[in-house]
Amino acid sequence: ADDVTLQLQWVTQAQFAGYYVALDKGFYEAEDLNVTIKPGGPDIAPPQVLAGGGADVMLNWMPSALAAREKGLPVVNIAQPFKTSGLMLTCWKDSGITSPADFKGKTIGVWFFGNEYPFLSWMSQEGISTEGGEDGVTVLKQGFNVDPLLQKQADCISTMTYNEYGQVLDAGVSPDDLVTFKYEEQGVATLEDGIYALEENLSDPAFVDKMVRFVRASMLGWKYAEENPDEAAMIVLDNDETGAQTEAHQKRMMAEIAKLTAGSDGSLDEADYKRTVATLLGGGSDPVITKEPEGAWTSAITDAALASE
Amino acid sequence: MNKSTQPVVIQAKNLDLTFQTNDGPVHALKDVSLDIGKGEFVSFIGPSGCGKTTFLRVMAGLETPTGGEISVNGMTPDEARKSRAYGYVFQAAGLYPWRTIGGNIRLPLEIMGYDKADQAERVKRVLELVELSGFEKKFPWQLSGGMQQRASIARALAFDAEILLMDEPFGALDEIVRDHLNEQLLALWARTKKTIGFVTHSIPEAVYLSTKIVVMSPRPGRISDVIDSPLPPERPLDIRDSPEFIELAHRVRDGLREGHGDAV
Amino acid sequence: MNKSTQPVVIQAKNLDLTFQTNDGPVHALKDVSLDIGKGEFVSFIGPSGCGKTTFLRVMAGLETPTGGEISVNGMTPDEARKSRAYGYVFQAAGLYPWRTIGGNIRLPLEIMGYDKADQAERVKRVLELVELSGFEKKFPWQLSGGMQQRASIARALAFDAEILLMDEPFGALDEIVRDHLNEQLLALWARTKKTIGFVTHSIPEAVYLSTKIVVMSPRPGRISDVIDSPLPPERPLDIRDSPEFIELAHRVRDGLREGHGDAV
Amino acid sequence: MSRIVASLAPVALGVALFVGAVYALPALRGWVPVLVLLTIWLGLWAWNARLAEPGALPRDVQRIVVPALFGGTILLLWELAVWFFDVPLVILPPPSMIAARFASSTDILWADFVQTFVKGALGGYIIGAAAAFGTALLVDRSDFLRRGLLPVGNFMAALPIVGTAPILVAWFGFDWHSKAAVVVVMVFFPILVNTVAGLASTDVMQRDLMHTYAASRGQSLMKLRLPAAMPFIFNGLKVASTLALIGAIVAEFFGSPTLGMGFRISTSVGQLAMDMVWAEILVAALAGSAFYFAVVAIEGWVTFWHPSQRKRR
Amino acid sequence: MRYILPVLTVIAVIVGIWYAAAVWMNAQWAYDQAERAGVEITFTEMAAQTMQQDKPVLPAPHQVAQELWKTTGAMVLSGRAFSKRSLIFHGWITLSATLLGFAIGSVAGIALAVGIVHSRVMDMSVMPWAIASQTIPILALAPMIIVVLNSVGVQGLLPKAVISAYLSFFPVVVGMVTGLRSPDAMQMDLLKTYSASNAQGFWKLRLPASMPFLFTSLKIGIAASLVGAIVGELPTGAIRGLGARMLTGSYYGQNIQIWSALFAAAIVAALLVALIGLIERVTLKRMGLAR
Ligand SMILES: Nc1ncnc2c1ncn2[C@@H]1O[C@H](COP(=O)(O)OP(=O)(O)OP(=O)(O)O)[C@@H](O)[C@H]1O
Ligand SMILES: Nc1ncnc2c1ncn2[C@@H]1O[C@H](COP(=O)(O)OP(=O)(O)OP(=O)(O)O)[C@@H](O)[C@H]1O
Ligand SMILES: Cc1ncc(C[n+]2csc(CCO)c2C)c(N)n1
Ligand SMILES: [Mg+2]
Ligand SMILES: [Mg+2]
Repeated sequence: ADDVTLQLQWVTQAQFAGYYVALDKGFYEAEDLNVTIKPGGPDIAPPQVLAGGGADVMLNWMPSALAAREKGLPVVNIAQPFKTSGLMLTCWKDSGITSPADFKGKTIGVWFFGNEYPFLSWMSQEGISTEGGEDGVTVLKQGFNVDPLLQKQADCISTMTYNEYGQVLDAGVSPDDLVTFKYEEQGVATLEDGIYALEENLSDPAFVDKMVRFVRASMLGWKYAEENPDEAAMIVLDNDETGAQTEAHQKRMMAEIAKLTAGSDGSLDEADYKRTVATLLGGGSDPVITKEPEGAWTSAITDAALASE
Repeated sequence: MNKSTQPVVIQAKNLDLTFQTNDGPVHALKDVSLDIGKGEFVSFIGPSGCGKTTFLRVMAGLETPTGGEISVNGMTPDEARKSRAYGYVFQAAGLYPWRTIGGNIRLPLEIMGYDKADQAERVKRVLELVELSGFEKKFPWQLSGGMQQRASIARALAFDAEILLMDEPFGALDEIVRDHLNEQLLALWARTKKTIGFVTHSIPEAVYLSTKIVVMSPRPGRISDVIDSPLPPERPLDIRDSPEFIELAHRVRDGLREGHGDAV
Repeated sequence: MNKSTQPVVIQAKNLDLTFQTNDGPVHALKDVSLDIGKGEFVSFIGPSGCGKTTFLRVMAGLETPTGGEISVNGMTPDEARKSRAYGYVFQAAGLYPWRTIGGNIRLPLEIMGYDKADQAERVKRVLELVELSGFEKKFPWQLSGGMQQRASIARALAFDAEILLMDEPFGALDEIVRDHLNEQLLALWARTKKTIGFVTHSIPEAVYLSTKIVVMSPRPGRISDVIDSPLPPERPLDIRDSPEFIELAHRVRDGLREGHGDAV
Repeated sequence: MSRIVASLAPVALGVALFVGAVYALPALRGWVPVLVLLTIWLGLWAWNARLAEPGALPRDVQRIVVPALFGGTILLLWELAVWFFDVPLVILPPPSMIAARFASSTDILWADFVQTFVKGALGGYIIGAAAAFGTALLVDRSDFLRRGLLPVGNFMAALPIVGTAPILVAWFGFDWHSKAAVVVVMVFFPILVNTVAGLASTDVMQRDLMHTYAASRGQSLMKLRLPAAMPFIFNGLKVASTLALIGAIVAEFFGSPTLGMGFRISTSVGQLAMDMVWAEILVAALAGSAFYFAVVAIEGWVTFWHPSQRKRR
Repeated sequence: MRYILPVLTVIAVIVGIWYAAAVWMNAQWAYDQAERAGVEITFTEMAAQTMQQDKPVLPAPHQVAQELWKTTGAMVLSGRAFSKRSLIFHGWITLSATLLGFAIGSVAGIALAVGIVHSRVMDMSVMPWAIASQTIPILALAPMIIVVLNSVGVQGLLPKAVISAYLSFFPVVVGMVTGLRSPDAMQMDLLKTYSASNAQGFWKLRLPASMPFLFTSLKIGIAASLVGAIVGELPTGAIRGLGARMLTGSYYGQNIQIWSALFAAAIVAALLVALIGLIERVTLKRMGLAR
């Protein structure tokens, strides 16, 4: 069997259910693959792991992947299982925010680590400074949890529909007390969880073949997970070595994830790609990418994977 | 026990002191009784470990006896200590290394609240006394062991303690310096009429200085002999060649030998 | 300078030694010349800081003179040191605290590669010599200061050094013990015919022990007198009351006084 | 100077011999980079060993030149290794690139430095040291307290910062106050433990002397125990000085304003701007070492009397 | 034994302050909850509520204790001591990296100290850089160390142990250098009069003299090792170990879990330090250095 190592971009959770299902259900085995899944975390930059040879493929958000390309690490999107963005800002209703224009003078928690660019470009679209003050927003580098919102250190924080938002609700906050702004609805959505490999490897037919089988099996896993969300959540739970995840949480996450993967067969929609690039190029004073990337994605793998089905 | 003619300053009765150590109890003082009159110069001599230091410490209220009684000027040693009756010179110089020689001598004066001018004047005076003028601004570790010891004597002399307790103050000095300081100490004693308790290992030194020599013996530490000196108060250095002196020295040596027994 | 009749073991010629310190140079030895014959017992006496220890260290190759010449058995002191010609007893006992008394005495034997059986035998013998049998398994801190000093002497005697250098070995002991060890040392010297260099502060000790007394004076350290002893090799303790002895002691004392000058 | 140049000769000879050997023996070629690096290292080490010999250079010059050459050697090897082994820039940039980034980003680095070092680390250090010192004085009054607090204090000191940092960020907010709080927690116990040990470090005779003067508690504290404790207190202060900056930086990983050394490091890693990461690490090393040596200098000045500070000969 | 009462007293005081702080810090949430539910609550009701929140800002001591018990003792009783939800399992993972790292770090530290003491170049060149190395924020370096080691094929326990060694070598170097230099001039001179070799000087004088210093620095070193192992767990995917518990706890706002992992780590550290203390006492006693 061929060995494949996959680097996730966060800790084991239902966000990555498709891969765990494919592993657990033997989809990878059926493709003659021996897959190792490496969980990520806040300190792990998957492109770095890829560059260091610690993994063959990685999951990444496109802004971060394109930034890596510009830094001289040519990574290529070979598949895009997530169709829709799950990123949003969650605000207290009583802070008086009803529309992006109300952000002025407020404090907002943002994830950095390469994920701040959609936010920055959104703010520059709205013409709001991110340097604080009366007419701008005060930006905080948000940690890993929703405490800043709960403890009212921030008026808004970044959340994922499938995870942090649920945590806010779990903490006993009613949705009625909150206002949310989905990036998708604001027209500044960027592509999330895509599968990336190093460009140089893609000139090797054996590697390409391996990737074709990997993507095919992974997508099988995703579709299975979409159809059997509760079972998928339990599979994720079984694979969580920290023993920190809870069943309820993962089941809800899986239900939300299914909404984001719905409508993707794994292939990247060029329109989504163009919109992501446009958003990033329009982003603020210190843009993550300065020029139109070239060769940042390929449909070769997904084409092959889908054709042979 | 021995009675002296002057009013009694220190009176010890059947003192007993046992240290509890990990290796079991050590009987450092056993049934020690002694009267010291005002203005007396009392030397304590005896083999190592016989309790000389311990006895001195009991007198100074630094150690509490486990039995018997001791009074100093009619008070307990602790009360006497609080009334600052003692000047104490330790077996080692024990200067504070972060203070200059002058600063070390000034230490008791600061603590007892002498005023600045008085402090300076006294420091100057005692430095002259121990012939360390000019070394006021040096730090202890810049001086030889002998000079350090002299500074520590100066420190005990700087304030007006009525009782001076000295634990082998001249042990580290060479013979010539020692002779010289012995003379000086006698002169000081004659002038100030202090009561002095003095521990030494040297028989000639004990005989030369004292009005009373206390010979101690170990295991358990007790007084084996108390010798009143027949020597006159005026003592030039060559009194040490006189027959009385030599006889006295022999008596002390015999007392010591007796106590020594097994300890080589 | 003084010449002795035996073959010369240590020959110093116009030695000079200056220490460079932060407070400027210290002239510790100046123009020191001395011959020590085989089997002699040479005492060095002089006020504190006159360079006695420094001279001894130069002889042992522990310090390099800045001028002049010194030879030991025709070699440099360093070569002599490498041929393990010295036993050295320091001013303080300097036992290694993690070794038992026996272990401390065994240390030089281990280093010089004596075999196990020989080591045990020698340790036993020297412990008897300094009357510490039974203390072999004790650690240094379980012994009194005097016993420690005796152990350190035993350590220097355990191996066959031709030259024994002792720096105030008995300084910390009381007079009775000191007398006893003085007798022992003389007996040992008579038996082994070692060449001994001995630093002391005590005039009677120097006179009692030596065949030759070297009086030194400070600033800069130099030899002010070398006195050959007229006393016979057989010396009972009461030789110290003899007129020759007293006369000799006076001569040493005068020599010392002269050198003392300013230093009190 | 000519001495230095002269001692370089064997190095040159070694390199020449080596190059010759490689050309003579083709089998060696795969190992060329490794061997080149090794040769350069050995050569420079030998050169340094010569310079370090007593009397090779004036002592003061030696004290700077020798460690500098050692550091320079490491940088050179690093630079060459990145080059020879084609290390991806997103993993390890060469020193030259880091230097370039440092030079071109001084304004950002300075702002980060002020936020993290001056406000967070230094602020927390001063508060923590003062609190520890005050506590030590309190604890010192009672043997009971001392016996109780020290084991507990040692236990608390073992709480790992990665665990406490998120908690303190949650309590004290995102700005430098929470960083200072982390630093306070980190430096408090080393300083406390050392100060308490220091106050108890006087020997019996020194204390007895105070006793014979019937000195009051305050007098014996001011005139004896505090001066005697200084070497210990400075040990604590030195340990704490290396902890302070690390604490402030790490705390920023758990939430911060968009400013600060820790913030810059963690976001730059995300952007794979490793040259920026290393430029910040350089700032941290410079600031941290400067801080440490400043404390050492003050120590030398305050505890001039301690045997470890006295240089005879 | 004379420590037990004072320590218990201090702990009692701390626990008291802790409870008060828990009430104070969790009060906001209790009031907010009540307000959302539209009820008024009294102070006592509020105080009671602050003791049992699911995600308190500051967990009450008994909540941490319960969690600790639930994830250790209770796990053992139910025979699942090494389940993924057991702190014994995670503690063991961290402990193994700690011990390996400590072994590497202390051996490297001792070797470096021996070099520094015996070689002038090393003395002059290494020390300043060793100090500088400790001012580098390890958390920033850790991911890079992991990636670099990964790229040369080193995985698993070793990368964590390397980080843990990085933190523990420094105290060992400093302590050991001081220790190896602790013999006084007289002790050195004695060996010189025997014309002992450098090696003999090391084995018979420097090494034994350094033992008390060695143990003191080993105690600091092993605590640092543990911190290093925990730090090293974060960028290895934070899959297992006490560090992973802290991180995921933080990630899901599970304060109780963070605190119990934190205490577990401190307890492990205390046990390790105590263990070294024990070895120290036995060794020094046998060497006659402890009275
Ligand atoms: N604090 C102490 N704890 C236990 N034992 C002690 C203590 N102080 C002294 N001793 C023991 O008490 C005995 C008498 O000691 P002391 O110091 O009084 O003797 P000394 O006559 O002054 O001897 P030296 O001439 O050596 O100074 C000795 O056996 C000593 O070991
Ligand atoms: N290592 C050194 N560095 C600088 N000065 C020194 C050193 N050793 C000794 N001295 C100085 O050299 C002089 C002679 O010292 P030495 O130790 O030889 O005297 P000594 O005669 O043995 O005195 P003592 O009787 O006090 O032991 C003194 O002034 C001393 O301060
Ligand atoms: C430090 C850091 N911040 C944000 C992300 C982006 N991200 C990718 S997946 C995910 C999980 C959401 O539940 C998040 C936040 C990251 N990888 N690392
Ligand atoms: Mg005594
Ligand atoms: Mg001397």
